[in-house]
Amino acid sequence: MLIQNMEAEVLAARQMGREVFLLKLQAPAVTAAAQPGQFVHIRCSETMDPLLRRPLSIHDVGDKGEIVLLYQVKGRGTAWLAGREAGDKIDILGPIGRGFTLPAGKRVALVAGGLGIVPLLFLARRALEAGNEVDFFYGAQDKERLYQLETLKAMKINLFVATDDGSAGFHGQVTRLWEHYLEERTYHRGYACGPRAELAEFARLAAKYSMAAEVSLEEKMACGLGACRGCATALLDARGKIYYENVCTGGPVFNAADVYWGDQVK
Amino acid sequence: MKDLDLTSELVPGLKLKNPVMPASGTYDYGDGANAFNPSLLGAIVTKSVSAFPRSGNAPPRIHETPCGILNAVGIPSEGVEAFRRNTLPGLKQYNTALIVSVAGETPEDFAQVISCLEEENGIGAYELNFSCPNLGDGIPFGTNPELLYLAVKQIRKVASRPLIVKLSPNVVDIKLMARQAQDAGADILTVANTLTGMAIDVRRRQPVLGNIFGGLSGPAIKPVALRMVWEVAGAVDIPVIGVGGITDTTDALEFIMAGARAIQVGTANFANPKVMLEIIEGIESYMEENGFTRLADIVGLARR
Amino acid sequence: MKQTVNRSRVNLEVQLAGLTLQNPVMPASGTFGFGEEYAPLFDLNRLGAIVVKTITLQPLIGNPPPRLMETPCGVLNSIGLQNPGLEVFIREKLPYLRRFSPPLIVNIAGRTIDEYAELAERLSAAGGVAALEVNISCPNVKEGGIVFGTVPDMAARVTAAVKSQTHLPVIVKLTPNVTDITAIARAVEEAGADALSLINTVRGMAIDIKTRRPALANIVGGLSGPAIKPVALYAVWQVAQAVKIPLIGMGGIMTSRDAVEFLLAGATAVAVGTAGLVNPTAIIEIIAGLEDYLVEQGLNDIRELIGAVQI
Amino acid sequence: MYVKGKIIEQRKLRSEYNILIIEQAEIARKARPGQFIMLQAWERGDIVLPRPFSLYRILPAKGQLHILYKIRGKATLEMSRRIPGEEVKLIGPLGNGADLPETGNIALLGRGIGAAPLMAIAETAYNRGLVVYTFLSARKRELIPGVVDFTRYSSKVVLSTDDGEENEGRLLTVLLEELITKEGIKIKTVFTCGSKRLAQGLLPMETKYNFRAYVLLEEVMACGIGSCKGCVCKVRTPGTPEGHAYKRVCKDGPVFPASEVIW
Repeated sequence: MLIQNMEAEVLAARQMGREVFLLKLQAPAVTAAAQPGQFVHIRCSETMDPLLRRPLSIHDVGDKGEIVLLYQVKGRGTAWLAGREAGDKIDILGPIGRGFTLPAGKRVALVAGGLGIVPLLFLARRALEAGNEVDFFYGAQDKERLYQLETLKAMKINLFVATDDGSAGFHGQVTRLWEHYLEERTYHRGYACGPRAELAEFARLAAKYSMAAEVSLEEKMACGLGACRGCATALLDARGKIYYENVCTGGPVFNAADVYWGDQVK
Repeated sequence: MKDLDLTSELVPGLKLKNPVMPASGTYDYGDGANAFNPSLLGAIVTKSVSAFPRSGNAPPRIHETPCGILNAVGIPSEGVEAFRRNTLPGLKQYNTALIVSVAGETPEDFAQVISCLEEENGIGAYELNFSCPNLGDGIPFGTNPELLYLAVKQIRKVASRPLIVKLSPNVVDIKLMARQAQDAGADILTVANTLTGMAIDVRRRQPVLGNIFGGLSGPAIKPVALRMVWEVAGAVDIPVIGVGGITDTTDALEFIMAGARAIQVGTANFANPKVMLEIIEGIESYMEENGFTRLADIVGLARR
Repeated sequence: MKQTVNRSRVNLEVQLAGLTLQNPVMPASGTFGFGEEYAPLFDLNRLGAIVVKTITLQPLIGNPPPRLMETPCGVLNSIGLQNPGLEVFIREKLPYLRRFSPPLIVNIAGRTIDEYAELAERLSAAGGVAALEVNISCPNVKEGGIVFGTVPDMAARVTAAVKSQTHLPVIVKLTPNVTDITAIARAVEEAGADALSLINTVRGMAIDIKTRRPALANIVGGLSGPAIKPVALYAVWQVAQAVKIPLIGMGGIMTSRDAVEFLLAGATAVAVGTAGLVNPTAIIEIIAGLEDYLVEQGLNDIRELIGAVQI
Repeated sequence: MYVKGKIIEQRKLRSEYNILIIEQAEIARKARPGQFIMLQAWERGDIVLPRPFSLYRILPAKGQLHILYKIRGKATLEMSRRIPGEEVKLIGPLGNGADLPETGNIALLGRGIGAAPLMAIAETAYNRGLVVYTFLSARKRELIPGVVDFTRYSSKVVLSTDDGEENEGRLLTVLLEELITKEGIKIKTVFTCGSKRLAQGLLPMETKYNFRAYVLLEEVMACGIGSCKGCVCKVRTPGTPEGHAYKRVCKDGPVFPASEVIW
């Protein structure tokens, strides 16, 4: 385990959408070890309020030790982060967690819903480097919420876009779009990140087409190191019984078939 | 906006125009220093009135802690006679419910204050402050279920108006305390008072407060107060007024959704004297944006 | 007059219930996993003691998520004592933990008094455990769903049962969710406890006004962090005057200054919990900060601080 | 209630002191020396309360308030980070303020940061044609703020430092006594701030030299407007059973007759 705790300098910070921001940090030690699907745990305050770190999936890495994060402002912590400027220092812990499993020289499907794009862009980059054929399905509410489209278009991937309101690409859920391709293409593996309902649908389709599939999950997190057991998510064991695994160290990437997709566990 | 009904009828005869009022001892009326017209509040809650004048604790009385404050003010009071003469007439002028907070060290003290106030008109209810942790080693009837029952029973006899019992959070089972108060004749419960806490100045190696320990209030204790409101609202049939660390509309809605029919704002008044007005407006906006027309429709929503 | 103190000669060592701690700072149970999670970030040998997560007889899967909620200057959690159970702990975790020199304190919880006794017996026989910390804040099943830690007599019975099955020092961890914590403290002292640790978390909750549901799946959780520090400090100060056995103070300690407050209030040692969730090396910084404080104050020995608050 | 003020300048003095200049015309117009404001110059969830600050200078013509403060905690540290152009929130003027005599001489005795409210008194008194004698002390020379400004408004400024560098560290009350006895200066009113010992030292001198001594008190405050009763001091109060009462520093003070305060 190569988790670094360091003060990373902000290289660039810019707003990408209404509440979405991009942050580029100088963190060579983190970048060198980072795998797609892993995250960094960021202190989002100089004070005791808010108290906890915020986990952000690694969006991309640069070749000079840069790490790129893309996030939505959801509360006080991320609002604080959005206020950082180039030159500021940020306390980060990472890279943390189990990333995606990557084959070499195969055809893979990446399915991103909304900000699910975050870890999948980094995954697409590494998947290409490993000589895979990448079908990238990217859905959002509307055209304005399709982030990083230019970056994706510049990559040697097969990009398919869907929007809920039909303002760009396929009119409908990205999983519906993907289903059309599943009818005709076979994938070695599928990967997804996005809203929970979409992931559940992704998992259902993967099972239906007997495909190995991985999903990246989110959960409120405290230590990020597996010690506090706060960020648990429900999984199913071999006998179909529920147990809880830490999202931070057991994930955030899980086999879609292991995840308990039932509504709320009681 | 016109069709919104923010009223909250706590008991017959005590209908608040909206659910927001100050916590006792945290808001000043009448000095012309008000940030807004107190008639806009759901109710006015006075500082605690005791039978005889009390000077309160030795300073320092206030200390700030992470997201909270410790206070050991010790309920200074002009005494019930001076209160009737000097303070009450001014408070009656406002066009909203008037709740008089009563403090004392024995049930007899409470009964005496209330007997004096019974002769007055214009008072909507009495709030019994059984739970101030700053009154030294008085009989702990705010934290002992049997004593609480007996005290409320005794005070009930002299009070013709609704009795609100303000419960102490420093107990094992607040549900039990709530049921005891209800069974003894309380009409409404305020949940909860401050937690007991302490701070030490490490340079001087002395307690920070003159009284050594004090009551912790503010956002820090909000989760604890909310849990107690949740528990009490599920344990009794009488209405609950929620209090503890409410600083904005979201906090107020949390308490209301947990089952509080009204809420009190305390510490936040110190940081923002307009906060109660902002919360009243905030609740209106929330109702409007979410399609609620009656406040009663939000009360206890998280329990359903 | 303050004297000038050489940093290298400052003594941080304290004695606690027969254990020698090289410094009075340890992690709080439940926030430090089984140590291995923090080992890559600092040398566990620098700690005053190692305290691991609560162990129960049988494995517990814990509570459903969400389990965490951030509150003003605090955290609510309802983990539900998730742990692999006694057997797996002894077989898989203990060998690793034995490699470190600070005393190992194992926190235990049972559903019945018999379970506490069995845990005590088997952990004492396992080797490598220096002391037991008895978590009496969880609700029992057999005795009718009350919390052992809130009834003096029940707390005493648990303590006595554990004592009867072990030669190890027994530390009882007290809950703050009571009217009079000194009554519980005295009861467990009389029942033979060698030390007390306090406080456990304060029960609280949060509601998500968007979903209009409790924010935690378990509805109620334990509040920790700087928000509760004043409550914890008051509990330590009260209990320090009520009992003779040493105390481990905890509750919202984020800095060495906070730790000093607890020592002054009467704690012999302190535990750091939530701070470690925010800053994994907080505990090491607190140890260093204690040294700085002593030098700054012209003191040679940390023991001069214990209970030294002037009233 | 809370109004917005604009920061005009953040001036770093020697040692731990800063001067914050805020533009807030209404408060500057109303304020009297000795009064104070409650200030919020930070957005931090963990700081619950605003902080009281005495007014170091009041410039109604410019609509400005000057605040001399010492960085001693997280709130004042945040305050020191504010820069010109930024907004702060403030309530004021609060408190009773200092009553200056119509004519004659006044003396000001301040220790450390206690000099802050005395400056406003010195300036106002000077502008009204009163003669001002100022006595300031601290541990060392650089901990005495505002000497140059005081010199402008005082007939005489006397310093004393504990390290003996200034006036052999002699007590300010002794130095005041020398002014009265050796130089034959008659003092009508004395204001003191920043040291309990100084205020107590003035008590026996009041009848001896026939002046009135007032003390400006500091206390941790929550509301600042008299509501919470947090910031009290014990004051002699005839007519009460104990003969004293707790008075609110924010509302009944911060200026009290020195002889009435019970330390």
